[in-house]
Amino acid sequence: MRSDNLLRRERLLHPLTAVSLALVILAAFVPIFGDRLMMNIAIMAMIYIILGHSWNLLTGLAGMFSITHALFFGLGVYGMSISVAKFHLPIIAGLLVGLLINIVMSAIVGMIGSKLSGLYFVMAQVGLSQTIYTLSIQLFPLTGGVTGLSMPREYLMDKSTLYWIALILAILTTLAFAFIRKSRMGTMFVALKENPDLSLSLGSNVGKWRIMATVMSASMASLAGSFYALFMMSNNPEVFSMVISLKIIIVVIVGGIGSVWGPIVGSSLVVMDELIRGIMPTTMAPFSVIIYALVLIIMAIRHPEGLISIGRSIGLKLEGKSMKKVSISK
Amino acid sequence: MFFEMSNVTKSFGGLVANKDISVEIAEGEIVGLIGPNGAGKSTMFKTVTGFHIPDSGSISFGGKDITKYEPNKICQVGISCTFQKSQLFSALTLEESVLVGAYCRHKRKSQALPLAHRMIEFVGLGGKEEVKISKLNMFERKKAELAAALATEPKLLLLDELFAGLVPTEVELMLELVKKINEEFGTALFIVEHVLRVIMGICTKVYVLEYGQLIAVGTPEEVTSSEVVIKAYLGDDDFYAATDIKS
Amino acid sequence: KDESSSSSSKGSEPFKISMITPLTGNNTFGGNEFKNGAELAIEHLGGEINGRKIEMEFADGPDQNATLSEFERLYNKGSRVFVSGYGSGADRTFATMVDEMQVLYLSLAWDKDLIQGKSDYFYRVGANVVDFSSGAMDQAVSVGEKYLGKDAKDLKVAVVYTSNFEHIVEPFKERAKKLGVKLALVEAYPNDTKDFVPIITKLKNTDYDILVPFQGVTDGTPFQKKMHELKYTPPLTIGAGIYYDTPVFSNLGNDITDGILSQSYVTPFINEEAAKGSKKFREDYKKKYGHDPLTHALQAYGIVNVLAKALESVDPAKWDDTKELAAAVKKLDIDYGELPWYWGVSFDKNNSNTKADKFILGQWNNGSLETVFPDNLKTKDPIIPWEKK
Amino acid sequence: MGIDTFINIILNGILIGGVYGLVASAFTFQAGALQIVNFSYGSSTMLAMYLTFFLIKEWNIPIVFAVVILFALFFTIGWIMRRTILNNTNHGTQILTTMAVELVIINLVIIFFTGFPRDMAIFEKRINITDTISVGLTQLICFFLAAAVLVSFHLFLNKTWAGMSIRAVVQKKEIANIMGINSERIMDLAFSISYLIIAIAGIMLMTMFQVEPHFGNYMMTISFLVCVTAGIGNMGGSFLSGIIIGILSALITTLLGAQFHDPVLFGLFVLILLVRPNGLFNSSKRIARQI
Amino acid sequence: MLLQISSLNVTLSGLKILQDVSLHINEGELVVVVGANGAGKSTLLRTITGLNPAESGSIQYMGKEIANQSPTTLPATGLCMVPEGRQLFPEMTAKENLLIGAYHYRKDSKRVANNLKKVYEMFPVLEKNADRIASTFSGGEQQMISIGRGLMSEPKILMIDELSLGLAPMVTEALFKTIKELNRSGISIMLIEQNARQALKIADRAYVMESGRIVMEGSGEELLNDDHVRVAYLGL
Ligand SMILES: Nc1ncnc2c1ncn2[C@@H]1O[C@H](COP(=O)(O)OP(=O)(O)OP(=O)(O)O)[C@@H](O)[C@H]1O
Ligand SMILES: Nc1ncnc2c1ncn2[C@@H]1O[C@H](COP(=O)(O)OP(=O)(O)OP(=O)(O)O)[C@@H](O)[C@H]1O
Ligand SMILES: [Mg+2]
Ligand SMILES: [Mg+2]
Repeated sequence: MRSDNLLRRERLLHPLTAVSLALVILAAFVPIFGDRLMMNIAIMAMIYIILGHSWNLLTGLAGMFSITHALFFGLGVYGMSISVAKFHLPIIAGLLVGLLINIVMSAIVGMIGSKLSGLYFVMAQVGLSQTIYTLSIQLFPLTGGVTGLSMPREYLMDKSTLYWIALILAILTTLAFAFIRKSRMGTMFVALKENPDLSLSLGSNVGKWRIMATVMSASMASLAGSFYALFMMSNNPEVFSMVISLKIIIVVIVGGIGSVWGPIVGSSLVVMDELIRGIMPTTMAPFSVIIYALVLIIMAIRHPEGLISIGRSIGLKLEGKSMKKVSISK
Repeated sequence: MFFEMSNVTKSFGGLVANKDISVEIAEGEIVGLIGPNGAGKSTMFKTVTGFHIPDSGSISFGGKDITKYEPNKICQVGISCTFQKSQLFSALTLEESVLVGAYCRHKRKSQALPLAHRMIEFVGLGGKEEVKISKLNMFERKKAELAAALATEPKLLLLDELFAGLVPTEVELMLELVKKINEEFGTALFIVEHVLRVIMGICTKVYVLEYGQLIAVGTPEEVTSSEVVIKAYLGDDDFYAATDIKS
Repeated sequence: KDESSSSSSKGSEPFKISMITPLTGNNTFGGNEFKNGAELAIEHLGGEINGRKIEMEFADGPDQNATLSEFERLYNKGSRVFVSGYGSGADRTFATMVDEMQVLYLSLAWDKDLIQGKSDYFYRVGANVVDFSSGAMDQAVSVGEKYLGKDAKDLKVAVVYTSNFEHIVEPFKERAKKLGVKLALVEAYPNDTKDFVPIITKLKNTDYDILVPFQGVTDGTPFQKKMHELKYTPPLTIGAGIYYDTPVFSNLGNDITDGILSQSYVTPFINEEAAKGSKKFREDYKKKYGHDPLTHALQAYGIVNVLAKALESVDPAKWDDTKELAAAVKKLDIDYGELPWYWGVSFDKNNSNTKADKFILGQWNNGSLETVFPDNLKTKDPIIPWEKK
Repeated sequence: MGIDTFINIILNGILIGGVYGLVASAFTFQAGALQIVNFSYGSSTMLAMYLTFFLIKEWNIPIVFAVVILFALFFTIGWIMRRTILNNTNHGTQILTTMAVELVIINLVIIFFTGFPRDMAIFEKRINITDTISVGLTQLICFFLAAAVLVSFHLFLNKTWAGMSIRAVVQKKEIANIMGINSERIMDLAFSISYLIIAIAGIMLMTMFQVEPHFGNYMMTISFLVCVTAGIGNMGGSFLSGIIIGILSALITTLLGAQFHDPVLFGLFVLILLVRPNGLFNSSKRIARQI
Repeated sequence: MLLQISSLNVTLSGLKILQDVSLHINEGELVVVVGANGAGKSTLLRTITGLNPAESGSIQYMGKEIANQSPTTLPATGLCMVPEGRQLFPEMTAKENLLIGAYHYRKDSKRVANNLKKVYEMFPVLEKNADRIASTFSGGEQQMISIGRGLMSEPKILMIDELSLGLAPMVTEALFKTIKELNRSGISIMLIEQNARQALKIADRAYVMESGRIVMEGSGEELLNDDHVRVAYLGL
């Protein structure tokens, strides 16, 4: 009976999740092929899915509140665009450079995160990210300052190619997240989030796992960033901005924190944002933001556990559990 | 010596919680630690498990000096513990919680999982693997804590008031379990307990702590009949001495 | 297929010019000026050219990806002609993709390296940053020579700027090096600096002839106010445009602003004869929107007028053929002063406007900005040093 | 550089630090004492500044009335916010809702007041101490106001029954309830009071700075910096750390150059935090391991 | 009758925790409730104080229905609970923790000081460390603070959940004596205790609770001699 149980659980991992996931995403976007705007929105949604998983890994699983997550994303963007636009390296090199910078950066953040907690950690991140943001502007010869750099025109990809790449990346990161969640790493992450002291006493090297979580998460975000550079064909200090960081957080929290489905469900917000902006007349632009904000508030009050809690309450049994509470104070 | 604390002192600000403590535990031995509230028992455990760094003195285990080890390192060399204030991963399932402990010895899930299941079975929670820890009642939680600690395959297990809050029948069940741990795995036990039934029932040696200092050591019988201990800890009422201990 | 279905009604439908500019988010202020300027341009054109109605279509682009997404939306809705909005961070993106999409794009972005090689559809109509900021250095040198009696080698210039403007200041510094001008102080401060006392103190302790601040509205005001409070007046200030030539600056009051020089990109406050329609623009703008126009508004007004010139030269029925329209833009040859923003239009092989290179030096005098240089645009002679007055 | 100059810079640093302290005081109170992470804090302050400007400058309402109106308004805003979107302890929800409120405030300001920067065009009076050394009057007032606000918050929290009950509610709501504390009422009240402080800060700031819809970002960063470096919830410490930040940033700008301001300042604080993980002024003893 | 509970049912997250529970406490009585872990004892207390909703049934305190009433009104009427697991305010000092107990008569500073003195007399450790943060106290000391806090509220009826949890034998002894004394001084007491033997010894009456139901009721003496109780709760 025991072994039977074991089998069942191991199987839960990939094939089922993978196939259903791919189907859901495909089904959701089948009608949009050929429509540039829809593909554009879908690509942005995919990017936020990737970023959402990345944030979810660090905050939802490992409990380290990442407030300036755009830092990792931005480094990915800069890694790609500087390598390609400035040094004429191939795309794959740009990807690796982005990853490398991110690994270094995230190791630093992780190290800080293993020493600090709560708002203190948040503060340290704000400091780091502010510094990087400033540098991205000041190192004008390298980064192109506020106006950024242009990727050479020959790297321009077709919208649908971009769409497929984004889709594949989103599926891959979703699988990666699902896999990590079930693996040793995931268990250790959640354990250290739930009770770091107990984890320590059970032999888990909490400091190491924190760094590990940050590095894994940053690598995912880096991927999204490098892709974004190809999508936008340029870089821009905007990518480090709080707006993006907050949007990532909103996407996951609205979706459902700690769950594989959270970012996927939450990315519907990106779509909603686009739709509201599209429907409202331009003269009402500020109103559309207000509407968006009000929807968020109602969401947060009505479904504090995220949208997937609605799914659950109407009987959908989604894999994964939402972890009700994010705590950023000690 | 298997486990040895020599002249350990730990103070908080002006308060000396442990003063010049020396303790020895042999392999497979069951040792008790009693003393009034605030005597410094939990402090001593936290020092051993690396949550406090002693001001002076040293701790050695299996011939290694572990005084300055981090808690996780201490767990890896084979000392595990349960805490006085129940510590749990409330969002995890029972299985995952115990897995955390099991991962201390095994890096692969395929190896850790059977170990975790064995321990869950061992403490008698078989069938509840998928239950969230927060849904367990107190007795079950205590067993879950024990299972997680056991999954790290300790050679020395520290139990801080594991029996507190259990009714006598449950105390007996838990006692059986603890005995079984010692017998089956050969784990040495170091037990802090106010429930004297436990101390009398299984310990071969008891240390008594008062105001941070060791005031007595000996067999349970010796200790409980000692004047000093009665005065400091048991009280002169014959209540405990009479019924509990004999049973 | 989109085109074939609508081809029957071509020529009769209103022609849409699209602009994506921040109407929410951080740059709302400049974005709205842009919108107003373009709107007014259409109004002044009477809403039609050669009998076909023209309309502006605006979209909100608070950030890079929203701008891109709005672009795609408008494209979907049939927009094929775009003028860039304020600070459009997405112009680099468009520069790479409009050729493939056959969208005519008139940009005001001023990054020097914006255009990557030859393009048929992407045009930079405004100035580029290198011209602008080395221009500012040149102005400083000529003021130095003419009024301070110092030639470039003896001139000492102090620069303060937010690090946001690094890309503008860089060519300025290079130019200084080339001309042998000594930079006595170069101070870049973070964007959200609110405490200027240390920087002003530094200025006080520096020996220099001309202060060139590169400042925006958020830091320029506190900076000038603080200087005033500390009773410190630099020997001579030449603001490098951006904010020093806006009406907001004059709100600080005459005792602060009077005497300060400012280089402008384009400005409506010039000799009316020199640039046709600049006065009308200025006055109507104020009437319509309640405040004096900022440079931003004039830029948007100008670029729509440039497009209008191209439209005039093409049969309205063929406007929807962007290829033809693009060719007409390319052929444009407009002299300085023919448009309200004074600049002319003539594109080089990379579609960069070669006639957007004349910059204007103004001086604040009793709360209004008088153009003092170049001579053909000037409304007043400069008073240097101001005390001479 | 002369000694006068140096003294001037330090003095200015201290006073502007006081302003930082005032800006951060209500945030510290909210985050530390009430355990509410308010991401709309900056924009609320910005709103207070705009309202000050419009009440006094545009609508010409006498200052006393304007202040009363502002106070009433902000007290109500605080009350409503606490009642509707902040009556939970889940930080995730709090972050989400307050960020949304920030969006609402900013865009309402744009709709009603346009994005145009506003400035009271009041010039700071300088008080000359010697010929070469002087301090700004508003800055001085802010300095003392900040000290007063923070000290009274501190005393309020630690020496009054109300303060004690707030702390009790924040730490264990249920138990506070069975001890007879009406936790909702007291939290509402405390939060609304913190909004009064925001109104005060808004008025003071408006006399010194120009405001535009995104001015709040800066407030937020400063508040964060001050609150965290002092140790969350440490009121007295906030004032000191505001001053330290003021002095440090003046020194960095003067001695190293403004372009190093952000990297050095933030780098320094990351380092400080690593050495003192609970803030500059929180003794680590307070934060004992709960195990 | 001071407290009268009749046919109380409680359901939490879909689980029936209490079923048809009826019990009462007379003025000046010391009533003990024993039961295994998970029997529902704590839930009973939490329901009385209004922390858990009652599904059906009634709870009458001094003739007034208090089921589902807001907990905040209770201390002033003299109903006080010492919760399970100490539940101190971890970052407040020992003294502040005690003072919170006096919240409902905080204006009467003499009364507060007086009661504080009494508690300090009972637990001298607390006076010595009055200004230390509660979370740094040892387990037993925390229990003392918790009980002290309850006493500070001058209860007419004091409900204590797991009185002796983690207390050293001598302290437990002393505490039982104190409880008895308090009871003699006129406070009615409802005690939940794992140490059934001692509790029953001092009890006027006692209830036995099993899986959410009251299964037995009688005087302390009776239950001490009951076979079922002896086996299940006394470990004999
Ligand atoms: N972090 C700390 N800071 C200050 N004092 C502390 C700290 N931890 C423990 N103490 C004090 O040290 C003494 C010993 O505490 P400890 O928890 O070891 O007692 P204990 O013997 O386990 O008591 P109990 O049986 O009540 O659990 C107590 O007086 C306690 O208040
Ligand atoms: N909020 C809740 N939701 C669901 N079940 C609950 C809840 N609270 C308690 N329970 C369950 O109700 C049962 C009774 O719990 P209670 O704490 O009242 O028992 P108890 O008799 O006090 O036991 P103990 O000796 O462990 O304190 C337990 O099985 C517990 O798991
Ligand atoms: Mg203890
Ligand atoms: Mg209980």
